[in-house]
Amino acid sequence: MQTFYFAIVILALLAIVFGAILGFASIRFKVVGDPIVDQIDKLLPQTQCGQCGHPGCKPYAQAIANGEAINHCPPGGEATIKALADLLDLEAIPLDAEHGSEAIRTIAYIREDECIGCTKCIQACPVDAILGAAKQMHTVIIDECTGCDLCLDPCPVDCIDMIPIEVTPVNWHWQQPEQLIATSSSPYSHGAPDHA
Amino acid sequence: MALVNLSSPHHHSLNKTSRLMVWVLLATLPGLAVQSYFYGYGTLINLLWASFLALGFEAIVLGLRRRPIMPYLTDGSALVTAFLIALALPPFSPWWLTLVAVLFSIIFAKHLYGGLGNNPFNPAMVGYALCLIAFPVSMTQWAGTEATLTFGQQWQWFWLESVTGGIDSWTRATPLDLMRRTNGLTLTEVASSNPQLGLGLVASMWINLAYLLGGLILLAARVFTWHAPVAMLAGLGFCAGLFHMGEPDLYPSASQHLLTGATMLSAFFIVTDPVSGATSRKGKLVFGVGVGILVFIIRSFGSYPDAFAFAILLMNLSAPLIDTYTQPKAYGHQPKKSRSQGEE
Amino acid sequence: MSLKTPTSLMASIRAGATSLGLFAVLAAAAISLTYIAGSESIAANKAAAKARALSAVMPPHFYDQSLLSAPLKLVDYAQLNLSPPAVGYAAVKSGSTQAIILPVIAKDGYSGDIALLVGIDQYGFIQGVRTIEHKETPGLGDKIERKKSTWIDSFNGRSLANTPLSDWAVTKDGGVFDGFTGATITPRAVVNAVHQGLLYHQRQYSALYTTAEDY
Amino acid sequence: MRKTWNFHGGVHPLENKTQSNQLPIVVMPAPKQLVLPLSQHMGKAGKAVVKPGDYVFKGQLIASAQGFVSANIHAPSSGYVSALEERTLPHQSALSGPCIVIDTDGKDQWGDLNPTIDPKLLSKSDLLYLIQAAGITGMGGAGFPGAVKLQPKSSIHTLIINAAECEPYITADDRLMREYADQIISGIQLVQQLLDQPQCLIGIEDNKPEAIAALNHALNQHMNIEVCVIETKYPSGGEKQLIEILTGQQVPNEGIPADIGIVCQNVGTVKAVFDAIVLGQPLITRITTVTGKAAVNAGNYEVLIGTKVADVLAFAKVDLIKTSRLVMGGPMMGFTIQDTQTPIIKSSNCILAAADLELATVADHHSCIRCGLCEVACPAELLPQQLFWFAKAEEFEKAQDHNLSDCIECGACAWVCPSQIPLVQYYRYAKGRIKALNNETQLAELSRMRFETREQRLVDEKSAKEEKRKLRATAAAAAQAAKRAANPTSADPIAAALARVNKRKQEQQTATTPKSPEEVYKELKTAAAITRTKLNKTSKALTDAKAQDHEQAAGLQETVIALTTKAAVAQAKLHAYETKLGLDPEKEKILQVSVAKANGTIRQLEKILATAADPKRIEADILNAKATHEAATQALADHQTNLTKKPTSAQES
Amino acid sequence: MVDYLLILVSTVLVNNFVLVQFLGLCPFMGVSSRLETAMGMSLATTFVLTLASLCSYLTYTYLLEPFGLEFLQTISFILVIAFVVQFTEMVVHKTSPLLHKVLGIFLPLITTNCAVLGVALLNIKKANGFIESILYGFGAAVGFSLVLILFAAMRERIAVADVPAPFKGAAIAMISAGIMSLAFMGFTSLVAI
Amino acid sequence: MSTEQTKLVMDGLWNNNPALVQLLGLCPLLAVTGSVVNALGLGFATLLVLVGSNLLVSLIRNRVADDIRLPVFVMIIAALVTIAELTMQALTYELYQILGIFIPLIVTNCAILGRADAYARKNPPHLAVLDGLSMGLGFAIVLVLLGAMRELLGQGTLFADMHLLLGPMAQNWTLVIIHDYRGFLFAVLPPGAFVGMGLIIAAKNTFDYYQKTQQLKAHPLAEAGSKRVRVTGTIA
Ligand SMILES: Cc1cc2nc3c(=O)[nH]c(=O)nc-3n(C[C@H](O)[C@H](O)[C@H](O)COP(=O)(O)O)c2cc1C
Ligand SMILES: Cc1cc2nc3c(=O)[nH]c(=O)nc-3n(C[C@H](O)[C@H](O)[C@H](O)COP(=O)(O)O)c2cc1C
Ligand SMILES: Cc1cc2nc3c(=O)[nH]c(=O)nc-3n(C[C@H](O)[C@H](O)[C@H](O)COP(=O)(O)O)c2cc1C
Ligand SMILES: Cc1cc2nc3c(=O)[nH]c(=O)nc-3n(C[C@H](O)[C@H](O)[C@H](O)CO)c2cc1C
Ligand code: SF4
Ligand code: SF4
Ligand code: SF4
Ligand code: SF4
Ligand code: FES
Repeated sequence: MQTFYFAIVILALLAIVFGAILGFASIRFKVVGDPIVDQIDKLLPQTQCGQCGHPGCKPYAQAIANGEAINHCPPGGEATIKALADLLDLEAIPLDAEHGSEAIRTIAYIREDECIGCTKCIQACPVDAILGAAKQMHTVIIDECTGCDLCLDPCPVDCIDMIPIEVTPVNWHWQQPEQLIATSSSPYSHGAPDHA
Repeated sequence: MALVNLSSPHHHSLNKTSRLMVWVLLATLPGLAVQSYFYGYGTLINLLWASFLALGFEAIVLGLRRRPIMPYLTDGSALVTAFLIALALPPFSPWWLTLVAVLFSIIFAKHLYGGLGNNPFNPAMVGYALCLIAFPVSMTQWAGTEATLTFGQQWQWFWLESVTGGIDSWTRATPLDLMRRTNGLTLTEVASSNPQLGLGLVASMWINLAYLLGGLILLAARVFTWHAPVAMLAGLGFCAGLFHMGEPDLYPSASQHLLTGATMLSAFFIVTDPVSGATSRKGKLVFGVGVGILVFIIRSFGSYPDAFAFAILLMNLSAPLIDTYTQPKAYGHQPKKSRSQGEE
Repeated sequence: MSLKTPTSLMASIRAGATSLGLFAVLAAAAISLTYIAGSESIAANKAAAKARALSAVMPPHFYDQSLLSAPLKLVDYAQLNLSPPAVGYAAVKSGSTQAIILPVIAKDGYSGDIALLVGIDQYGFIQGVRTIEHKETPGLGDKIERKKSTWIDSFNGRSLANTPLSDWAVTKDGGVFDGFTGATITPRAVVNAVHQGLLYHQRQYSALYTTAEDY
Repeated sequence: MRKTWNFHGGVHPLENKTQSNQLPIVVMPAPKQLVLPLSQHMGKAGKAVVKPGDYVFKGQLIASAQGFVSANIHAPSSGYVSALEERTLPHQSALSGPCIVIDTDGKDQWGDLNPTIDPKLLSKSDLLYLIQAAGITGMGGAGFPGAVKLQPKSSIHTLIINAAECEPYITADDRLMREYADQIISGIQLVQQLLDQPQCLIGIEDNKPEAIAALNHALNQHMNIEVCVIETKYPSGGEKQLIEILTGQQVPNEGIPADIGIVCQNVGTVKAVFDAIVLGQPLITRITTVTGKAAVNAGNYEVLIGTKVADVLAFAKVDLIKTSRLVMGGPMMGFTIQDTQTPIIKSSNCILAAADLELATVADHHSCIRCGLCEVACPAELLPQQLFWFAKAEEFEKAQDHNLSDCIECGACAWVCPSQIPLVQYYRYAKGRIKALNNETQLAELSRMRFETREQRLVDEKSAKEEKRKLRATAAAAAQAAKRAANPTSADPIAAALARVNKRKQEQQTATTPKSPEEVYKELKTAAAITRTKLNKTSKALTDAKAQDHEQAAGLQETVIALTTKAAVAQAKLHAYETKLGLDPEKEKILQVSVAKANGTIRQLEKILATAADPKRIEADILNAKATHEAATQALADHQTNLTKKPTSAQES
Repeated sequence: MVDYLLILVSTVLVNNFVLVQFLGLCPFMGVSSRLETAMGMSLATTFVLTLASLCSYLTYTYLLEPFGLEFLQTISFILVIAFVVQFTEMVVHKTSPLLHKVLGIFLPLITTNCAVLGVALLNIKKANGFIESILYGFGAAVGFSLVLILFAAMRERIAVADVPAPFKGAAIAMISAGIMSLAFMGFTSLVAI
Repeated sequence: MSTEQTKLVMDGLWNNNPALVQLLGLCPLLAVTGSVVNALGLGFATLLVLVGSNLLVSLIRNRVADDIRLPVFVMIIAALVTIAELTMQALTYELYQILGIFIPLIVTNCAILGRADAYARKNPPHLAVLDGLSMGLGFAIVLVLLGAMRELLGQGTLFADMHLLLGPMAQNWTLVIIHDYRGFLFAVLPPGAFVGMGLIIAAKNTFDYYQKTQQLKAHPLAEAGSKRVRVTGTIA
């Protein structure tokens, strides 16, 4: 029976000392704020489209920090998933189709003759990229539009189009050679407009 | 005719991967010839069997992976793997041993990683090392050189592991075993006391010289750069020389290390495997020296007679890290030291 | 967690200490109760296991009381590569020691030590040898286990007298004991160790048998 | 002989130069039409200073430099400007960009030329002005504006003239040196004068003995100029490599040659400097090699800038049937063009019309075996194999760590690669993606800030409203109390309110006047759009509901049917009215989008202006954008005037 | 001195904790997809492992043994380890944000790294003395770090390889670890400890 | 069974299997799977501890402060393991000796603490126990599978020495599958354990992939974008 008491005393002693020190440390070394959320937020595309099921990117960042899966952001697509996986040391997983699919980036254009100036799109735009006043024609500031298409639905006359970003010699770049190789039977099948 | 849209350069040298592989295959021939001269037809039979298996497995896996078969089969890499396995296995290994080795090297070590170019480990060495630990008995079966069999006998042995009218003593200490348990004698002393062993020593010397010749041919054909093999030989030679100087009775000399076992085969045909080695020239130096040192350590203190398979696998697994830290200084970049001075 | 995290320093210390302490007490109590409840049967198990091992190297006709009841403190145990406490066992029949069981450790195995038990009767004949602990390669060196092969029985009946010194080796080295194909290091080590056991038995003969009388 | 150094790597492809360097340069007559892209150089595109319909003389300024790093463009021949429009650019993307199109009149009439009699008397700023005015850009590679390069921030001790012409096939510089050695030397002297007399080294590969002889012949011993013959090895003509060969120094990785006191110019460029200063001629022609087995008359041609490739090819008798690959530039670095209407620009030194099988065929590439041959060949001392793996796996960060940005895209690695991997394309892809990603990150950061500002604003607004509501409530309560206190026996308030409403209604009715056609049109349009939208939304809801088997589906079904009719009616009404007015809504839409775009640009620029380093430039841009906006608005207005006119007429009829 | 060296060689190479003894595999598989994180984990583990083997040695020798409480070793060791880890994490978090950035997320993971408890238990089993215990812990940690870092560098390379789909990720990582372990077999009985 | 419970069971056994998917508890998994009997013994012990710890943690889930929850959980697990260890010593001593250090190491089997912290801490006891049961079972199944694989390949037998665990009635359960088997040492040695595990994971992946394609064939339309929310305002 002596062993019994010894055991209890010794283990309790250890535990009490450790508990006390941890209790002390938890106050003395308290750290506020959670930098990881900001780090995650930095990697999200900031399209603020809500496709992830959260009202904006920051809330999703918070959710990821709390353990939500990292594959819920269609605008970010594979690239963002990979960046997040790297940051959090998780495995990169394919995009969750339930949240949408990765599409090319678009920009909103308002067909201004059809715009009735209802200002609904202005209220909808999360980044204030639409200009205009009540009963006046509205325009989208193309460089500020994130392409979230949140302004589409509220428009009562459907006068907003999402148009892919224009390719210019400045932003054009080569693709990976894979396409060339995939069609190995005919190597010359790559885009070839006819000539005179 | 429609005009194509292609990226520059529009010109190309005539170099091809398959050309490199063919060179390697050809360069093994002197070694193969000498090895067969001393040990009989075993290696040759093994080589044919291994080549057959390697191509077969490669085709099967490519089929399973839904890849075009012919372009990959003809790149020659599977044959190189098969050759090296066959050359490294003991001449008296039975059919199933080769099968296991080739199976694991082609399927596990090569294609599970994506095939040629993707494998981090040297396929031939994975197959070899795996057999070494799985079948240590069969893998140490080197007969004495006097025990060469006729082709028929060898053929029979290969399939049935028994031989009519053959010899009684199969396993014989190889020079490498002797190097480890000489009880204080130098190799030459051992050789002079036992003429058969002496013959073994001579055989291994000639075999190594033949592989050296093959290696020099490859070097001349610019199949690889000198860095890795020279570094390996230097690393091994240096360690051996150092210990030999300290205790000549316990440790054989550098030249004995360099001319026994699979030293030259590994230096010129295996350490040089581009895929699984370090990639930059600096990295190849580190890689080679590492292999050399490990070979010496395992040969001298470890429990395996020849160490090159393990040494190479160990360095294979270090290669990515080596690559991370041996980037050459690019054009126009300051050397590290002066850069930090510049910051001050 | 519904529990509010305490905010003041003392409260936090107190909370930490008490809850951790509380759980410690409970845990310690549970463990030690189990320990106390089971300690007897554990001890019995241990003893039984040991007895089983001992009896494997000693035929029953050499003893009539439990082998465990006659432990021997061995002197000069370094010869057997043992470390303290080095204990052998006597097989006592009708009050007199008939045979001795020696623990021997072979240091030169393939990987790590090989622990053996060697049973030797008073005339120097080996009655049994068993490997009780080893790290030899499964499939190769592990044939020294009785479970895997009967090789270990080849010692039975050997003595220094009926087997000359040169025969205490594996066949490959010119002795009488088989080596396993491709793994001679292990049997070599075992043969040596058993031989050492016999030599020890011979050298310490008087000490072994007189001390045993005391029990 | 001067000591030379070696640079790391390099390759020795077949030279193939004799195809084109045997005959003297042939001057090609002016073609019917010239196409001059506004951006032929590195930096900002020029701005057209002519309008369609204008007559231009040869050598007349037609587009002026915009900002510091930019270049003037001159009319290469006389004729009428026929258009200012988008044409295919000589660019790998084969996209089009703004160009000035001149229909030549065949007179080739020079405008005013201002030759300098004694250039020695010119000051540095005069020289610079002349070079800038002549629109000289580098003729050896990137097409960097010459005037910019020639006003370095640090002092220059060495001027290097790049005469290496290391690319296979190309012989334009070779022929140029053989035939214009004196002009080249004079040009060099002018540049030396401009740069405070640095020593000059002409780097030339030893495969051009005639050119070396010609230069040496033209050299006067006392000049501070030296011809340095170097080993033939690709890419010794790369600026950085040539500098290392001739001086043993390396250009710092993020720097330019001027940082180590060196300026490097192509021989063609110095010849252009000579022409500009001594003859007063702007840069309007260049020597272009036409070669390849498909070219019957392979050789060097002096062509006007802006000549279409098709014309050049026809002049050199290129058999287009024989070739499937037209390369502008050399086989190692040139890019393919797919449209022979593409013009020659200032930096187009070669057109390679290769017969099939003359150049490397596109084989299936194998995977990289890390053989390291590429590393041995890389003049930038990179690890091309690592860059390849990273580019392929889209590990862009690591690619950058391995100095992807230092890759000069010379193609040496791809040339040697036994697996025949199109390495350079991988690098270009990676570089492009990195640029795009950086861009996106910046944009994302901006969006985030704007989003946060907006959220904050909403919160503020809400609290302000709340505040106001409270204030109003208290005020109202107080007023009520006061009112009640003041006038306890007021008339029935409800009756009063009713009366007010009635009155307003009456007023409205009386005020109703017939609506203008625009108003009617707009109303109809809105009605149609709203019904259409409603219909769309409901049918979408319906499909959703159906998919989920909701009971609502039935109800929705009815609504949809009803809406469909409604929408059809509204659309029909609208359409009827449109036909009545004779409108073209499509065109209007396009116009309006362009107005919106211009609007956006202006706003954006104004934003930049606030923080810009050089406000002047941006102000200019803004003016520009405003002009565009105005034009667009005008176009729209014109269109709409049509609209207002037409309805009136419609009403009349 | 030679003995100490042999302990190190033995724990790092011959009886490598991860590849031969099968301890600490979860972090080995879990935090090895990137080199940087692997380095962070290595540092953290080395620190904690050494400290934990020291603390558990003290606990055992001065608290448990004198009172015959050997049966409490598991629970008291794990208590010690959990405490050391948590405390270190808190202190580092507060005092050195930089270090926390490097080690932060790994520290809590270490509690469940069985290498730590394994070292403590093996120390007792092998009856290691004070210095030997520390060295043993340190050597184990270095061995862990070595293979973790090598493995991480290798996995980065495998990540860009054309691995057949079913083997992507964990499966090929396991097989690579197998080949690594095969390579480490080469060290067998280099030293007999 | 409610959906929550079905999900728990499916997760533990397959979808989120601690060994195959979470890659937890690998050390015992690889170390003691040389034969079926070892695997079964350890699997059983782990299962018991997992259920016990989940139950206890769930019972006290509202009574522990966050800062010290890990030490407390660890202590609970350690106590359970020690008790199991002592019990095993008392009941199946030989098996205990074979499993050796890996019995106390169940404490650090990440799967156990992982489940305690991730699930039991937040859920009522009956669910926590079910979770522990399915996770433990999932773990044990993989353990036995790997054990069988390695025993078969390595020695050509199955169920050798089962009597150590199940008593004398299992004396003769040993199945010699391949007679005169040469033995494939590789399977028994550490590298074989890793490779075997890799193969099992790959097999699972293949199966999952197959199932997914089947599912896609059956229901081709996985509603895309169905989880979207509106960030700003509502649609009028
Ligand atoms: C994986 C492996 C395990 C081995 N295990 C043992 C062993 O347990 N016992 C042993 O004596 N030799 C072992 N060996 C040693 C070799 O079989 C060695 O070559 C052999 O013992 C040499 O002796 P022999 O040829 O004289 O029999 C092992 C070798 C390998 C490759
Ligand atoms: C982005 C960029 C900026 C440059 N800025 C300068 C500059 O400020 N001053 C200068 O003299 N040269 C400048 N250069 C010119 C280079 O020094 C070099 O002469 C030019 O890129 C020609 O290169 P070449 O090798 O590719 O065709 C610049 C080049 C580039 C690509
Ligand atoms: C790989 C490579 C090869 C080049 N080869 C030549 C060459 O042979 N001749 C040449 O004048 N410029 C060559 N250039 C361009 C030069 O680097 C550099 O741009 C030019 O000499 C600068 O002179 P510029 O500004 O007068 O054109 C090459 C560039 C690169 C990247
Ligand atoms: C110089 C050279 C050495 C080679 N050495 C080996 C080798 O040691 N083992 C091997 O399996 N393949 C070798 N190969 C073939 C090929 O690289 C190998 O199969 C790849 O590792 C498979 O991806 C070699 C090829 C070359 C060109
Ligand atoms: S889906 Fe992506 S872009 Fe859209 S709100 Fe969520 S995180 Fe932001
Ligand atoms: S304009 Fe429309 S698409 Fe663009 S950001 Fe605003 S709401 Fe999104
Ligand atoms: S030359 Fe080609 S195959 Fe060789 S390392 Fe470079 S990229 Fe790889
Ligand atoms: S293209 Fe880039 S990587 Fe390749 S050789 Fe040239 S500089 Fe090096
Ligand atoms: S079980 Fe060993 S670390 Fe997880």
